[in-house]
Amino acid sequence: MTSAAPILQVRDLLKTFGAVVAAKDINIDVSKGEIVGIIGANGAGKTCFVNMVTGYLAPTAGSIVFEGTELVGKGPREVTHAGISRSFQVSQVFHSMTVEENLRIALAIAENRGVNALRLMESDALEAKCSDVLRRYKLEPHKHMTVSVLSQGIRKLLDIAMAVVSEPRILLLDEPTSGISVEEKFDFMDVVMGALKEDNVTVLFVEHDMEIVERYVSRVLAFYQGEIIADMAPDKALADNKVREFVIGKRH
Amino acid sequence: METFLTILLDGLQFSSYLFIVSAGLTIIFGVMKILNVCHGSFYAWGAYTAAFFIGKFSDMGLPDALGFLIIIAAAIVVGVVLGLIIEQGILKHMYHRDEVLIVLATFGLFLVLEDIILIAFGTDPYFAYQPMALLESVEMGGVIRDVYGLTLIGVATFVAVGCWLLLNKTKWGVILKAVIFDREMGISMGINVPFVYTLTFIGGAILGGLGGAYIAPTISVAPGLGTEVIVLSFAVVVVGGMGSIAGAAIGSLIIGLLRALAVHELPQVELFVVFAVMAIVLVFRPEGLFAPAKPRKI
Amino acid sequence: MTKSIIAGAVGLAAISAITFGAGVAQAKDSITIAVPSFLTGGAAGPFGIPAMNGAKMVADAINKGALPAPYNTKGFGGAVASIIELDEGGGGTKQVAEYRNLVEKRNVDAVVGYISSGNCQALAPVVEELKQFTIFATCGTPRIFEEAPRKYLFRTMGHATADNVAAAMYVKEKFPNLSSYTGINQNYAWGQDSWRDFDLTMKQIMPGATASDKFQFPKVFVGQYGSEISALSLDKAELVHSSFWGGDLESFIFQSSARGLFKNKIGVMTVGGTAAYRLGKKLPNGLIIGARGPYGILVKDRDTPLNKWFIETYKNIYGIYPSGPAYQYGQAILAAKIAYDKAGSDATDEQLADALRGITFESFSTTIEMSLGGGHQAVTENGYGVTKYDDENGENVVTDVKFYPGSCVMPPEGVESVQWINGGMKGAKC
Amino acid sequence: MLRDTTSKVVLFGGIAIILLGAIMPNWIVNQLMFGFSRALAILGLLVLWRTGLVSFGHAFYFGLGAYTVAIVDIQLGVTDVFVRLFGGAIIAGIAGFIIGFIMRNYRDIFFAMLNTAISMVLYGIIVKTESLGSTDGFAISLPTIFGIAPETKYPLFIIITMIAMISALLINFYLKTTVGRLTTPIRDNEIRVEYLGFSVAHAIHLKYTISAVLAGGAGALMAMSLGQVDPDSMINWTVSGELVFITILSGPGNVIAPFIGSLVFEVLRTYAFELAPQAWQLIVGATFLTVIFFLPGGIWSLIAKLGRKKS
Repeated sequence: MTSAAPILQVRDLLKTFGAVVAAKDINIDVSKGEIVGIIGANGAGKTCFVNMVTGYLAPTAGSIVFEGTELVGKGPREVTHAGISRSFQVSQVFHSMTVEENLRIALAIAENRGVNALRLMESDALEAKCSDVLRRYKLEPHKHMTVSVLSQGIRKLLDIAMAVVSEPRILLLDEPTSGISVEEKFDFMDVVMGALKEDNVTVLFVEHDMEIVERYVSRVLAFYQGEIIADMAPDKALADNKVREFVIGKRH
Repeated sequence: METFLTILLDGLQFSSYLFIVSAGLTIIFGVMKILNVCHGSFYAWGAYTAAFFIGKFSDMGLPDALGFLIIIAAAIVVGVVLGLIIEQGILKHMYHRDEVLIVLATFGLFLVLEDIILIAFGTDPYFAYQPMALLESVEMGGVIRDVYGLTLIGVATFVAVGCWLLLNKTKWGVILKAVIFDREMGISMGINVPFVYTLTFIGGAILGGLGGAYIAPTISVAPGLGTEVIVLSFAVVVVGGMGSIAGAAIGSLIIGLLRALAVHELPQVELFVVFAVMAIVLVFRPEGLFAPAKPRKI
Repeated sequence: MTKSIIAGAVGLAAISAITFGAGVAQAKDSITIAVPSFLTGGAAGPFGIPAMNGAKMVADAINKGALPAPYNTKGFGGAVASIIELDEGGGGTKQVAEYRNLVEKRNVDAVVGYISSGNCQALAPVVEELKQFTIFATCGTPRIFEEAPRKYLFRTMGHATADNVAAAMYVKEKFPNLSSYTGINQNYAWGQDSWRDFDLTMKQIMPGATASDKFQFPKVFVGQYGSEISALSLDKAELVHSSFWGGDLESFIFQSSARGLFKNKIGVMTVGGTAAYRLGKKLPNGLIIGARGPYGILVKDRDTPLNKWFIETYKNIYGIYPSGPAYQYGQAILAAKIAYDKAGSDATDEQLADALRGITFESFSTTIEMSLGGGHQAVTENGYGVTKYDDENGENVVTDVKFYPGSCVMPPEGVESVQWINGGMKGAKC
Repeated sequence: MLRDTTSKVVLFGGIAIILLGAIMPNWIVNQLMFGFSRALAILGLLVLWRTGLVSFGHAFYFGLGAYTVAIVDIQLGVTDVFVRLFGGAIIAGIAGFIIGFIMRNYRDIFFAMLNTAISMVLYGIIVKTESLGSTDGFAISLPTIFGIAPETKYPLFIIITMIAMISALLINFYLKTTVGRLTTPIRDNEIRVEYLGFSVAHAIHLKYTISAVLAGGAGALMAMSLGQVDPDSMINWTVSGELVFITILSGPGNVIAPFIGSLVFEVLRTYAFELAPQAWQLIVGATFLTVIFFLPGGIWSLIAKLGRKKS
């Protein structure tokens, strides 16, 4: 798995907020097709890492190379253009619009970059793509509903669906199952991971729920106090002493 | 030396005037995020009320010294009555709406209040020179100055120190600062935000009324005097940083002193001073010299 | 307050009646005259309202045939005039739009009024474009009839040049040894023209006196002159010229008299006349004031039947002496009557203009010769006096009143004001 | 581009108004010219407002357009209606583009107020400069059309109506493009828009520039139809307030709304002034408040309601 040339290379990443060190000595290689779970206690630096990779936060030092391009110094929009998308812990969608409208605008932006943004937005091709995404993410029943009235789970699905319409090569999911009930979480993840597999996307996701980690990921990164303390297969990681103590610890 | 002293006094006097009229505007903005266009109406109503009663009392043969009481009373009455009516009657029902709509509503109110002044007080100007005449004049630096004008500096200092003490030395100040920094946080801390809003608006209105009432004895109180004040106080607030009392003070001083300097040394450019300062600040620091801190919202 | 509400309601009703009636009245036993004046803003009290009062009083008397001879015939060419009151505030552009409405929508027969030079400047081309018989009553800029020949537009009083040339002459007479002078004027056409004409005339007739380089031009309607008064106090100049008017004038007089500015300096206020009746004891003694012509306090003692009628009637109705603007609007309405009497109540705008062009007539306080601008611009005498508070009667009076004939203070036909002054005022008959 | 109902209404309505103009009394033609001229600025404000941005200072661009006409007339003797119009629109557009670099970083009340501040600087400069006409402003000579000086206002009226039609059609089209649709999304969630790969700053900059061009064109047309410019009627903060008021009065629903709203305002002001010369501000102000409270969707929401009832 790690034999292929890495698609994402993170080197010596450092992020400090004044005296607080939020991330330190982060070195990761991610290969195409991997599904990586990022675990760690609250404040361990997981979301900070996601924010740095996706251009929301500028690292204090270090480099992030994606498909040979340096991402440090780029903003969210440029990172998206480079081919990395993300979802959010609290879904970031257009709450006063319907599900369908949300997807339509996301698709239109992905299709019409630059001057093309001055073309008519609606087209048959766009409608076709839109219904395809609605189908794959099982959003069809809700398509005419305004987002603000929908449940957290549907919003999260929409959030992820909007992130992938730009056909990214890497997708970062920030706690996809947070806010979703225990009964629904596997169904939810099945929909998401099934759809992502079709698109052949490399996925990194932050997760608290070890059941989810065990079931879906091929590799685990464990964060503790801004540093990576373990980078291994999930079965090993969950058995690892350090991981058990600092990450899972008192939870289980 | 004579010229220098005169410029300094002229500048301080004009700065004081600017500060008194802009303090209320910036307080209301800071706490409520409302650009209160009818601040000009508070000013005009303060001036009219004071001038009307100073004239009436003088006609009745009462001592002119009462004029100072009238000025304070006029500011408080105008602030409380108009402030309460406008905040409770109109603005309270709009806090869930767009801030800009609230600005527009205050603009509508401004137009209405302007014409109500005409209906209530008529078009004839009022004169309330008695307090100014009472304090007579002194010679300073080769120039005769009216003492009344100099007391303006005292009033402005009083207002500035009062605001500082209120904000920094009282429990109220803590509450206000919490609401200024983040309204939601204020609510979650259990602060009665609507009540804070009402009091703030009344407080700002009193300051607006005080500006007008205190200036009334030195001018001919005539219709339309509120329009000019909005422009000036807005300029001060933009230069100082919207919502900052310290900013309003510094903004007033910069504009006031520079203007006095221009009047004495280069009268041709006097007219540009306010706008030149404003333009420079806008280009280099669009948020003003003392922009209050803002919470991160993500 | 109730009274003003009732008055407002009655006025409203009257105006709506006029508005709806206007379209129907074809028989010309009645005409409508629009009278724009400042009804709101700082200029309303000292200027706009007295002006409107003067116009209404004279129109009313004409409708009743109550004016003294030779104007004791009833009506405007026999027709009864109704007055439409209009606010002049809001700037020239708004006035242009309103003027178009007056002419094209409300179909008024004549427009008589306007105080602000800015408004007159903006309206002059529109008057000609719409071919509407119009008389400017008060506004002062000389440019109106110097810029272009006018056909339908008239002005029944002298322009700013006369005010300031007369002021300089009066100063020369009273203070022949004056060594220096300065000024404070509003920063727009009126103030700038006034200062320019005064300054240029002084250079011509009193070359020994020098102008200060620190003359002040505050913005109009500011009302706060603390720094300016300090600067004027420190200035070595012996005389201060000002064309302030309305609320600004009164604020300036308050602030400067509290600071004793005119204890050491001579003050010349070209529009000071309006303040004389209003400020009473607050007006400093010894100010040189004008009234933009022979009006108001300057002609209080003129004993002609027309003037006596004007002062008495005005005092009866409004309780105070008429100031300059009342006279100026009154005489403009009178000019409209003369035109209508001559051309008939159903006359076209062209015929009305022909009737007024170039005539000479007796107005309430003076003789008006429509002799400049191709017979469209009036020439009148212009005068100044010195203020003095009369303790006995508790009112202000003016002493040392001196009038200069129109031909002495205004340029002859075809010569622009500035050129005329710079050329040494050739042809002036003093 | 012309297939939807709105475009058809604009097209046929515009032609009908042009034809009717030939037989309407002059004062109505005047009101239509003023209304349509001002409506262009409102159209621009509508583009901003849909994105949640309200500028309390667009009199800056309105005045810039008007004063451009005055200055090219007086300094260069340019009388051609199109040169003046495009001159005004382009100058305002360039200014809007430059100022847009500052404005695109601000939202809500700060956006509104910074615009006010900038408009006041221009107001202050013009009021205080004699060569720019000071408070008096300038009279503008009658425009010519391809070298011909028209006898009546009718040709100018046709041009204004056609410019209004073209602008309405273009904005109607723009609102259906991808960037034109970025209205509610920007209001709802800027972060998401950025992560979808669109620069919010660029989108707002474009909208701001469009609104500046339209306001400049509006000012230029207004100056020509009135024949006069002055700072109090063109640049003062009260003018900006009026523009925002008409925008709210019109409602954001449709590109036709600004034209209806402007005409309603024109009529309201004319009659308020006629009925109560001393209290017309009160009438206008009270109407402001009434609309804000009882008609939040503007006049267009009434029309839309009528339309729904019928169908």
